Amino acid sequence: MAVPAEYYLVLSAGLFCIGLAGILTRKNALMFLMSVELMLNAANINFVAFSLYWGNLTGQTFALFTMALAAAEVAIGIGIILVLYRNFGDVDVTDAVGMRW
Amino acid sequence: MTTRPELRDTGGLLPAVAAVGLFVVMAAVFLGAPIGDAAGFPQNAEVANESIGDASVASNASIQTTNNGTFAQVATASGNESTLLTEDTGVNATIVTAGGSAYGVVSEPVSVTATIGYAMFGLSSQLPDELKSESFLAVFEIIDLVLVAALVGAVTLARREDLSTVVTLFTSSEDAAPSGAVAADGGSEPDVSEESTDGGDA
Amino acid sequence: MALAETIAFALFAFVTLGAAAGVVLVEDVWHAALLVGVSLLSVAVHFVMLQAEFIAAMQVLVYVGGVLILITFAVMLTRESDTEGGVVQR
Amino acid sequence: MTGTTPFAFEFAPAIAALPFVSFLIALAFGDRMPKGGALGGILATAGSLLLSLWVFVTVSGGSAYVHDIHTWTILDAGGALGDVNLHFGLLLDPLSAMMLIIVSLIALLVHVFSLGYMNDEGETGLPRYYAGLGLFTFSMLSFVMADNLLQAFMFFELVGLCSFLLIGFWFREDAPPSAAKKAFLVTRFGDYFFLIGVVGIIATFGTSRFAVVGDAAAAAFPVEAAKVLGVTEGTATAVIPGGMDPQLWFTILGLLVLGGVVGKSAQFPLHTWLPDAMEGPTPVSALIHAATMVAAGVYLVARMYGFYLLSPTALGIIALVGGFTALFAATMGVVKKEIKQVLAYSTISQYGYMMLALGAGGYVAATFHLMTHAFFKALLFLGAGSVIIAMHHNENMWDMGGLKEKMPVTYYTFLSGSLALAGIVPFSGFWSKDEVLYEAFVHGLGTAGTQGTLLLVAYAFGLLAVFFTGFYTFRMVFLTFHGEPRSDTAKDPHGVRWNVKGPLAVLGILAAVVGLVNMVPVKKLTGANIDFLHKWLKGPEALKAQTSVAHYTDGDTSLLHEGAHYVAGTLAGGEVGTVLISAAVSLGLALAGAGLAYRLYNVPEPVEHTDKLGAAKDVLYNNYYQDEFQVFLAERVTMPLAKAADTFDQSVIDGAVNGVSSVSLFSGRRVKRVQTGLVTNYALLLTLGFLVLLVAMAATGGWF
Repeated sequence: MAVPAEYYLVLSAGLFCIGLAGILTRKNALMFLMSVELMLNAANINFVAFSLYWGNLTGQTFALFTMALAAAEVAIGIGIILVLYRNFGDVDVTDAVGMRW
Repeated sequence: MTTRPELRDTGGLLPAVAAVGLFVVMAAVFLGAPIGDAAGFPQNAEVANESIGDASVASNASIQTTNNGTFAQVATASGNESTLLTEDTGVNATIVTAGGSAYGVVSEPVSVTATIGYAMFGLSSQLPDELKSESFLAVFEIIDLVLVAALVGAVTLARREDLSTVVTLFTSSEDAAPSGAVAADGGSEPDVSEESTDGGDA
Repeated sequence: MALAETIAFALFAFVTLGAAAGVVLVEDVWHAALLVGVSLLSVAVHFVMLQAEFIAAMQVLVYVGGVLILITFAVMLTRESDTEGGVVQR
Repeated sequence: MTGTTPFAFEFAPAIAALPFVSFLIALAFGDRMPKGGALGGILATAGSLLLSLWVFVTVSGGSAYVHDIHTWTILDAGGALGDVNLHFGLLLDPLSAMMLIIVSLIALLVHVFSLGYMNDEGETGLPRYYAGLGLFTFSMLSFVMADNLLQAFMFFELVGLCSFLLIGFWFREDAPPSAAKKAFLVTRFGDYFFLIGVVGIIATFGTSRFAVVGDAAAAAFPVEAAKVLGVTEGTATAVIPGGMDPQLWFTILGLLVLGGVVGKSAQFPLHTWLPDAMEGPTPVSALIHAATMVAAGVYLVARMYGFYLLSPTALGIIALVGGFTALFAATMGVVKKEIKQVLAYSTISQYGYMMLALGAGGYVAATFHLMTHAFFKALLFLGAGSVIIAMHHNENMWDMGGLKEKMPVTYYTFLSGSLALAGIVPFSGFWSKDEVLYEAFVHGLGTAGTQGTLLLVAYAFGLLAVFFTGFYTFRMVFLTFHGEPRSDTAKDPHGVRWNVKGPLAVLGILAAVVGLVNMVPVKKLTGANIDFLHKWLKGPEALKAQTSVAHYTDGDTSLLHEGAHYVAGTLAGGEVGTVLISAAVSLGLALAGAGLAYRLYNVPEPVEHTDKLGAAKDVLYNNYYQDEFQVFLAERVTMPLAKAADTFDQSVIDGAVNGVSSVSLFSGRRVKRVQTGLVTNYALLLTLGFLVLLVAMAATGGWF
């Protein structure tokens, strides 16, 4: 691999922090969902980069699993968002501050 | 109809500072870490080797490819002597010496994708020696369950709560038809329900 | 060769991070969803460069083809009806 | 103790358990039983008496018994001190066997008498009464059998509780609850010191056993203390705080325990509760004064006498307090109008004698007096109870008179008790009181220095008290039974039945003859071996050095000499002459007192001569203003202290507590704002926390 692993790590950290910033600053539940996808991708980049770094396929396999989990998460997330929307008429997470409503 | 993307200008300073700070710290740590060169994936795996004589012949040997296969050809005083390495053509073959003998070695690429499949399905006997990986069958099953759970969860979340019938993919239409109960959203707002669609598979 | 790879990396890293930053920063959810797609595709390129072609394929299939579609659905489903498309969602 | 455990000792716990069962039965089913639970109590105490007699016989056969029934905890105190052993056990030796008989016998008689005093008088609340009696008997019997100081303390307290319950039996009237409260508080004041003493003894010796029998590994604290002081051979360690002189520390411990004794045995200055305790039913007074509560204090000193013998200072204080109390209470008894009040002060006075004997090294004398007093004082109280029944619960002696002919049984038994109380030969009180005074006298003569002087002063107090005792006793007798009836009820008294006369007869005979078990003067004169109690308490040779009792009986005077530095001296005429002089003086004084009473009060129409006393009368009537003094102490000294402590508590302690809580309230009010319910905020906190953690780990781990 011509590009050093550090670069990928930094790229991954950047992507992760951007996703984090999205979660921290946005109120729209959909933006949460997308930010979480970004963060998961950051993790995937790390997995794959280290897979190559160690010459071990475990990282790539894990990346696949991560994708599956991401798909599941999105499915559930969208279910929740729709319920949220149905109950509040909006997808603003700051509306749903109680444990139950 | 499209709109130009607009940048948000709201939001607190602290979250941004926290995120950027985290990035700075992580980047500092990563760049300072003693990470050397990558090992990389092995390109080839040996599949055959044939002895072609003692070590002294190695300098005179070469790999020849004909339509019949791949040969190791040794130039001797009495002429060329060919040894069949494999009947395939276009393979990666080299001459190596080891233990006082010269060998013609045929290697072929390792399939990363195939290995991933072996690892995921727990076929550890198929895993090549050159490309290490663990067996993930249990994880695979768990992820499978998680996916099913996600599907069920999504369906459960999407059903209308004010109707006793569960709206799922295979519910017969006469149960759900009267009030357009397939709408997954909208609640009590009639105008919202216009956009309703089947939330069951969301 | 190494230089070319590094340049390619830098280019796609810029695309990835730029698109991601766009996701966070743009006002409209719809634009954000599209930028997520850009970012995800760019990450797939990174996977290719990391000799993980299968993962890259899966990235495109699962993420861009599945997850992103779901997000798009959600964006459309939760769009407020009394406003025109693209109106600010906060 | 060698060989197998004598059979009787296996049943010893039942001695205490039987009254406890009767207590439970009376409490649970008393209102459904005939006689309000009295029969159960009578049966139980009769059973206890029989078992006690059995134990008595067994102990006479040369056995003693220490048995751990239950061990609560064994604390490893470390070092040579060994284990701190907190347990529940039995100690059966001559002293406790004798006391068991006294207590169970008197409890039995009191139960029987109560049939006449309570049931026949139609009292209500009888189950409560008999439950109280049962618990009282149980507590005292258990106290007597206790083999360690901690257990003794627990039952000591239980005895105090029972006295509270019984003195306040008629709780709907004004005086009894107040008297009960006073008795409880005053004795509790003494017990406070007792408790500290118990803790101190356990901390010092790692054990609070009174005696060791059989088990060589166990230690008894009097024995250990003697070893520490080098009075007896052997090595022992004791934890002395602050490098104090062991002698001084043991004295302090002994005096702390003595605090409980002074409270319970009504010694000066904590005697004030006892006269007020007359508000309780008369049989209860008999029980309290003769066998249970008040006797507990003296018994405790006798029980751990081996410890007190090591401290001349403590002994001197005991003797002086006892002698002073004997005189002090006797003078107050002279002027009282109520028959029970006279008896109450005589009780205080007589227990003063016992303390005097203990302080003067007369262990046997004190025990002897404890026994004879138990019988004649129970007799007197029951006789007084009989009179009170006859007088329709009028206790004023000036309303009585001439009861001799109307109630002969009561009269003659009461006379027997009075002669014993006054110390007229040959009734029991003479022998015991004479021995008490003799012990104080000879040791006062023989011991040099301050100690001897102290004993002689105490002896002088005791001797003077003999005169007053004779006077007030016969003043009481003459006013009650002689002369002309001075009221209508005295002319036609209420009759009493067998259940009153029976106990009186038993006790009357005992009061007359029980002194014969220990006729030391006769022995000294004739050489006849008739000092049975001495031999009995000393126990057989095999018990020596095993129980602490064997330590200090007169056959082994070494501890008395080595520990307390007491030496017996004589007057002219050697030992015999001293005995004769001592006996003659005390008998003469008693007769003088009785004779004066005869002169003044054995007339058909006695008049109050107290006016002749002038200002002293008021002082005596008001009990030397002791109550007022204590109230003054409580109101002027304790109250301001308590108020200051309260102020301190309210402002400083509570202030600190409230301050702490308000800090947490305040911070809680602030911190709770973190809990917004917004996921974003939580994520932000999570991020910041992770960032800090990462920076810290990177900084310390050298990642940068």
